[in-house]
Amino acid sequence: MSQPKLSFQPKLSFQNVSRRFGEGDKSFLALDRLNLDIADGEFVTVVGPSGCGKSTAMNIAAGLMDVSDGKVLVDGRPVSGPGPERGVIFQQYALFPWLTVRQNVEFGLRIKGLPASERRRISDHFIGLVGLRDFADALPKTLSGGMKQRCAIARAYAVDPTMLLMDEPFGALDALTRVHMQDQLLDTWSRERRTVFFITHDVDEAVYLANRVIVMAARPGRLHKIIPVNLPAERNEDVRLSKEFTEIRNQVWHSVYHQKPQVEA
Amino acid sequence: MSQPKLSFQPKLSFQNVSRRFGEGDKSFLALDRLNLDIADGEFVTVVGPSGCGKSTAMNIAAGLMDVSDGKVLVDGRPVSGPGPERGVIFQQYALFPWLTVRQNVEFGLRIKGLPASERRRISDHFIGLVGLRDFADALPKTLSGGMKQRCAIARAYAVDPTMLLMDEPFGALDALTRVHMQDQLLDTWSRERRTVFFITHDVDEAVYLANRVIVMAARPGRLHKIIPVNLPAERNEDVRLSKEFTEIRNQVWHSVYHQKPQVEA
Amino acid sequence: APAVLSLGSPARAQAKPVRVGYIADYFGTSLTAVASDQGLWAKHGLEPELKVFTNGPIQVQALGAGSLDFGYVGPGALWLPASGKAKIVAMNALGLSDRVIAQAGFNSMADLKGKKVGVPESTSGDMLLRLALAKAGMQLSDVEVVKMDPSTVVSAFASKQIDGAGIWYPLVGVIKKTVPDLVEVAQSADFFPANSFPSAFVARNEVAAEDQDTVRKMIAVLKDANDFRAADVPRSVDITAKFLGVPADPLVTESKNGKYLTSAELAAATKDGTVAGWLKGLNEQFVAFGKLKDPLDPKDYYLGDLYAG
Amino acid sequence: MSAASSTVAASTGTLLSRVGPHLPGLALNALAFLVGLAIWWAITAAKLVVLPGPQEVFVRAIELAANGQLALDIFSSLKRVLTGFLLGAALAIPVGFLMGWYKIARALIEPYVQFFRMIPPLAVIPLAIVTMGIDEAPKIFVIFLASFLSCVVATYQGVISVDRTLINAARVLGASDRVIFPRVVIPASTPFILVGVRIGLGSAWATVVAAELIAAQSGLGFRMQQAQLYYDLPTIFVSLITIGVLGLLMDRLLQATERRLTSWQERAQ
Amino acid sequence: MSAASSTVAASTGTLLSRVGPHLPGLALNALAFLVGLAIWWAITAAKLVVLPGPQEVFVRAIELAANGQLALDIFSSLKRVLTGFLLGAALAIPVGFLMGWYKIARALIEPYVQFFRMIPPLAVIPLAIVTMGIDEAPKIFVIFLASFLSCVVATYQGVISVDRTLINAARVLGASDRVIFPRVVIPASTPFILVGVRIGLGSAWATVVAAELIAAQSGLGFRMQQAQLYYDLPTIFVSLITIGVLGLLMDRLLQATERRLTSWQERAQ
Ligand SMILES: Nc1ncnc2c1ncn2[C@@H]1O[C@H](COP(=O)(O)OP(=O)(O)OP(=O)(O)O)[C@@H](O)[C@H]1O
Ligand SMILES: Nc1ncnc2c1ncn2[C@@H]1O[C@H](COP(=O)(O)OP(=O)(O)OP(=O)(O)O)[C@@H](O)[C@H]1O
Ligand SMILES: [Mg+2]
Ligand SMILES: [Mg+2]
Repeated sequence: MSQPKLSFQPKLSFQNVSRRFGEGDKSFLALDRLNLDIADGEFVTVVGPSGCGKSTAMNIAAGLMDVSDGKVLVDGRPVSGPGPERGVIFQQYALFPWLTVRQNVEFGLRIKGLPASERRRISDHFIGLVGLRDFADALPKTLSGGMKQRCAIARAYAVDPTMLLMDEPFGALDALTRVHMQDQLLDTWSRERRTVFFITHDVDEAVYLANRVIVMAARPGRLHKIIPVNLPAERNEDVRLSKEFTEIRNQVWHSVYHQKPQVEA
Repeated sequence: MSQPKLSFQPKLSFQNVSRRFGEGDKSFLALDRLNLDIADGEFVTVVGPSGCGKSTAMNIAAGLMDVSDGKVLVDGRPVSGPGPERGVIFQQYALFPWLTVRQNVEFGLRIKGLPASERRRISDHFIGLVGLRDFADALPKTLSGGMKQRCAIARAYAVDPTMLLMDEPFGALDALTRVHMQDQLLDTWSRERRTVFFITHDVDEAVYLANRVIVMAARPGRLHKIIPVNLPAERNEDVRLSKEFTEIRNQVWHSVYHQKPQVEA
Repeated sequence: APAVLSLGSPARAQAKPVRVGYIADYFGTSLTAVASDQGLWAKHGLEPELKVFTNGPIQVQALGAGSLDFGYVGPGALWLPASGKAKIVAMNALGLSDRVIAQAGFNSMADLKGKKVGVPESTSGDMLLRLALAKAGMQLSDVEVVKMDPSTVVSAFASKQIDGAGIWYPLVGVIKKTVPDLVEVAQSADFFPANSFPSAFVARNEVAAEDQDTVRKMIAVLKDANDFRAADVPRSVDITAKFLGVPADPLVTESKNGKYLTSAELAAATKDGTVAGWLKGLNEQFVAFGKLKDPLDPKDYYLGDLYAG
Repeated sequence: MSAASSTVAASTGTLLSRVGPHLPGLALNALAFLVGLAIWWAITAAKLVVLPGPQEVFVRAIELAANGQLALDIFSSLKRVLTGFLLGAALAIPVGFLMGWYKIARALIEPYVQFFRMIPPLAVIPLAIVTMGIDEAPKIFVIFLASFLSCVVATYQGVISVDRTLINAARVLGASDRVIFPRVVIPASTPFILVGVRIGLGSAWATVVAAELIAAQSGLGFRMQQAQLYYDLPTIFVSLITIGVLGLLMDRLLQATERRLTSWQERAQ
Repeated sequence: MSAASSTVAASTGTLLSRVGPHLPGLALNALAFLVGLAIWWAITAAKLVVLPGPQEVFVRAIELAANGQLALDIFSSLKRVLTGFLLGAALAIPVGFLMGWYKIARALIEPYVQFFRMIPPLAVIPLAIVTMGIDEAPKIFVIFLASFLSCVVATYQGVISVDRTLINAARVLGASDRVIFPRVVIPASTPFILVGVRIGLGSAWATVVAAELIAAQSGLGFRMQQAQLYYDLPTIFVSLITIGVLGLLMDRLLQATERRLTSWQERAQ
C-alpha cells in the first residue's frame, strides 16, 4: 500500500489547537497546541494514555466542541459545526434509546430525505454487515454492549460520510468480530479512499489499519510522535505476522511505554 | 502457579441456568443451560462472541437478574439478591453522575458505616491505585471514557469483596494502563485469594490472568469449552513471551475462531 | 333545560332577539320561567336567548362586555347599577329571607356582644346584621365580625366554629338540619317596609340608551309575569321548578320569604318615590360598606318612567 | 422489576410487602376504594360532619342519571376540558421547546409563564369575559390556560434535561434544529412532558368549576355551583365524584400511553 | 451550550438568535417586562377593555403600600403559602417514592391521589372547616393539598424513571432500600422532583385565593376577593401582580437551587 497522495490541501487540519475545561484556578488543559494535518483519503489511528485528549480532539474535529485556541479546518474551511459529511462513532455509542436498531441506522438517511425503499435497502445492508440482522427491530436496551457498538457503527456507515471520526469503535467487540470489522473497514476505505481518524487502545489494531499512527501524551494532552506505517496496501494475516509489522508495533509500544505511567505500579 | 485447591463446595455454581428474554414468539434464549462451578479463590476469565450471554451470566451471579430456569449458588446457598461480598464492575461503568470520583468510591464504604477518616484512607488508596488522584473531586461528566472505567474499578475494589464479577473492566484502557491494572489485580488476587469472574474480549488478557478460560458460544448463549491455563503462578512478561502461553493462547483463539462468525465476511 | 318555549308563535317571525340572564333560584328565575311558560315573550315580540348565571356581578360584567342585554341581580349587587354600570328596568320581589342567627343560648343581638359572627361581606346578610346591630343600639365593633363566603358560613356555623351569622334562607334551612336549636335573633321582616331588599332586572347601558323599544317590550313581559306570579305564587313555584328541572320543595320555602307586589303596586311605588327610597336606603349601606363613594341618584339608573309610564 | 420487588420483600419484610405481590393491582385498587368508602360512611354515619353519606349521594346520582342531567353535564364539561386541555398541552410542547432551546425565547417568555402560573384562574375570568364574551370560548380559554401553564414548565425542564450526547449524535447525522426538536428532544423528554401533561390534566379538571362560572348552561362545575345556591350537598358530591372519576379515567389513559411511549426506558421497576 | 447555540445561529440565522447571545438574560427579562407593560398600557389607554391601566394600578399600589395594608397582606399570604407549600413538597417526596417503589403502596394510594388532583380546591374547603376550624389550619391545609398533589405526581414519575443500572450499582455496593431512596433515587430523580416542586409552587399561589375564602382577615387573596365585591379593579390588579411577582421570585430561587442540584447532568444547553 503506497502512501495516499498528499494533495496540497489537507482534508483535516488541526492548527495549534488547545482546549481548556473549566475556568480560573480549577481549569484543566485537555489539549495543548495540537498541530496535525491529515491528507484526503488518509487513514490515521490515534493511540495514547487514557485522558490524553483523544476524544476531545475528535469532538473538536466533529464540530461538537469549541476550541479554546487555534483552529480546525476541514477542506481548508474552518469547522463551524457538525455535518453529515463527517461521520462520528462515539465512545459511548449514543444510540437513540427510543428507536429500534433499524430506526437508529435509518436516522441519518431520513434526514437526507431518502425514500423508504432506499432507506430500507441501505439499512438492511449495514445491519447485515454488523451482524444484527436478527435484532433489526430490537430496542437498544435489549442489546448487549458489543451489539450496541455495532449498531452505532452501522448508523455511522449508513450516511456514507467522506470522513469517519471513530472513537474506539471496536473496543467492545470480541476478538473475532473485531477482526472482521477491521477488514471490512479497510476494504471500504481502500476502495473508496475515505479519510479516517480512528482512536484505539489496541496497538496491533492501530498499526494494522493505519497509514500513520499518532501517539499522544497526557498531562497536558499533546502530540507525542507520528509513526508512519510502511506496510503493503493490502493488509491481511500475512502482514500481521510479518517482521515489519512487529517492528512498527514495537516502535509504537515503545513510544507509549516510554511515557510515565499514570497508575501506581 | 498451582491450581487453587478445589474445596468440596464451589464458591460460585451455575446449575443448569437458562435465561430467556421476552415472552411467546418473540422470546429470546440468551443463556442455555449453563453449568459451571468456580472454586473458592479461583480466577476464571470468560471469552466469547458478542451477545453470547456473558453479561447475562454475570448479572445472574450478581443477583441482579432472575434465572428463567436452573439455579445459582454462592457458597452453596441460592442467590437471592445482590450483596457487597460480590463486587461488580459493569460494562457501562454505572457511576453515580451526581457524585465526585471520591464520593463514588466511598459510596460502599459509607453503607458499611466506616468512619470518615477510614473512608478517606481507603478511597485515597484506591483512587491513587487507578491513577485518578488529581481527579478525586471531579464529576463523572468531566472524565474521559478510560477515567470513568478506572473510577468504577476503584469503587468496586474499595468495598473489599470476596468475589469480583468484572465485565470487560479494562476494555476502555490504553495498553499501558491496562497492563498495570492487570498486574495489580493479579497481585491482590494471589495475595488474598479472591474469587474472580472476569469477562474480556482480549484473548491474551484472558490467558494471562486466568486459572481457567471459559469459552462461550452464541445463539443460544452457552458454554462452549473450558480451557485450563497451566502457567506459573507468578505471571509476568516472561510468562507472556513463553511458548506455553502462546500455545494456550492459540488454543483459545482456535475455539473462538472455530465458531461461525456473526458478521458478514 | 331552559329553552325558548314560544315555538310556533305567529309573532316569532318579526320577534326581536334578546339575551337575558337569570339566576337559578326562585327569585331569580320565576319571572323568566312564567314568561316562557305563558308565551309572554312572543306576545310582546321578543325572542329571548336565556342564559343562567350563578351570581349578579358576572352578569353585569357580561353586560359590560356586550355579551348580554338584560340580567337579574339580587339586592347585594344593586350597587353596580348605582355606580353606573347598568340600568335597572324593573323591580322584582322584596326579599325577606335574611336572618341573623345564633347558636342555642343566645337569644338576642345583645347576647352576641363580643362573640364571633360570620357574615358574607356586603351581602344582604351583612346589611341585615348592621341594621339589627343598630336597632339594638350596638356598634359593628361590639361583635367580632368574621368575613367568610356563604358556604363557609354554613360549614362554620354547623360545626359551631362561630356563634352567630348574618345569612339567608335557604342556607338557614340547611344549617337548621344540623343545628335544629339555632335561634333567629333578627329577620328582614323586622325592618320592612323602611328597609327593603329588592331584587331587580337590569339592562345594558347601550340598550337602555339606544333601544327603548326593546326595553319597553322587556318591561311589558316582566309586568305580565309579575302579575301572574303575584296572583298565584304556588303555581309560579311549580312553573319555576319545571323550568329549572329541580324539586319544588326548596322553591316553596324560598317563595315564602318574599313579598310580591303587583305591577300596579310597583308602578305606584315608583311614582311616589318609595322605590327610590329603597334604592337610597341600599346606597347608604353600600357607602357604609365602602363599596361606593358617591352613588348615583336612583333616578339616574332606575328607568322608572318607562316602568310606570 | 423482579430485582427490586424481591429485595423489597427480603429487606423490609413487612406484612404489606409480603402480601403485595400475590394480590393483583386491580384487587388492591378495589380494596383501596372500599376502604375509602367505609371511612366516608363511618364519619358521616357518626354525624361527625355535616356531609351526606354514600347512600344519599348514590341515590342522588341515580336520580340525576335517570333524568339525563348527569349525562348532559358530563358531556358539556368533558367537551370543554378535552378541548382546553388538548390545546393547552399541544401549545405547551413547542413553547416549552422554544424556552428550553433558545436563550432569547427563554428570557422573553419565561417570566410571563412563571408569573401567570401563580395567578388563580378565577382572576382571569373577567378578562376572558371582556375579550371573549360568555360563550364557550372564555370557558375553554380558562381551562386551556391552566393546563398550558402546568405543561409548559415540565416540557421546558424536559428540554433542558436532554442528554447532550444524543443531541450531538443527531447533529453529526446531519440533523438541523428543525429535525432535532421532533425527533430527538421530544422523545427524549417524553417522561417529563408526560408529567406535565398529567399535572395539566389535573389543572384542567380542577379549573372547570371556575370556567363554568361564565354563564354555563350545563356542566359538572355549573351544577356544583348551582347546587351551592341551595347548599344541595348530595348534588355537589355527585358532581365532585364524577369529576374525580372522569379525571382518574383520563389519567389512566394517559398513563397507559405513557407506558407505551416510554417503554424504551430502562426503568428501576 | 456552545454547540447548540452556535448551530442555532448557523442553521436558523434569524435576527433574534443572532442578537440573542449578545444581550444578557437580565436585560432581555427587563425588555420583556417593558414590552408587557407597554401592551397593557396601550390596550387600556385605547379603552379597548374596561381594565385599569398601569398608572392607576401603580397609584393604588403606592396607596396600599403607604397605609401598610400591602405589607400585612403579603406577610399573611406568604406565611400561608410557604407553610403549605413546604409541607406539601416535603410530604410528596416520600409518598411519591412509596408509590413509585412499592407496588402495593401504588395500588392503594395512587387512585386517591389522582382522584383528588381533579377536585378543585374550593370543594375541599367545607371539609377543611369542619375538621380544622376557621383559623390558619384549614387555609394552610388547602394550600398544602394543592402543592402536595402536584409534587407527588412528578416525584412518582421521577422514581419510576430512575435508570435501573444506577439502582443495580448501589445494590451491589450493599445498599438497602433505605439507603437507595435518599442516596440514589432522590438525586437521580431530582430533575423530575423539581418540576413537581415548581408546579406545586404555582398551585400553592393559585390556591391562596381559595384558601383565603375561609374567614381570612388579611392576605392578598382575601384582598382580591374583597376588591372583587366592590369591583375595585386597581386593588385586584395590585394583589394579582403582587402574587405573580412573589411567585416569580420564589420560582427563581427554586430554579437557582435546581441548577445547583442538577449541575451533574450533561445537559443539552
Ligand atoms: N433486557 C433484555 N431484553 C431482551 N434481550 C436481552 C436483554 N438483555 C440482553 N438481551 C439479549 O441477550 C443476549 C445476551 O446478552 P449479553 O449482554 O449477556 O451479551 P454479552 O455476552 O455480554 O455480549 P457483549 O460481549 O456484546 O457484551 C443478547 O442477544 C441480547 O440481545
Ligand atoms: N466536560 C469536561 N469538563 C472538564 N474536563 C473534561 C471534560 N471533558 C473532558 N475533560 C478532561 O479532558 C481530558 C481529556 O479527555 P478525553 O475524553 O479527550 O480523553 P481521551 O484521550 O479520550 O481518554 P480515554 O482514552 O480515557 O477515552 C481528561 O482529563 C478529562 O478529564
Ligand atoms: Mg476517549
Ligand atoms: Mg456484555
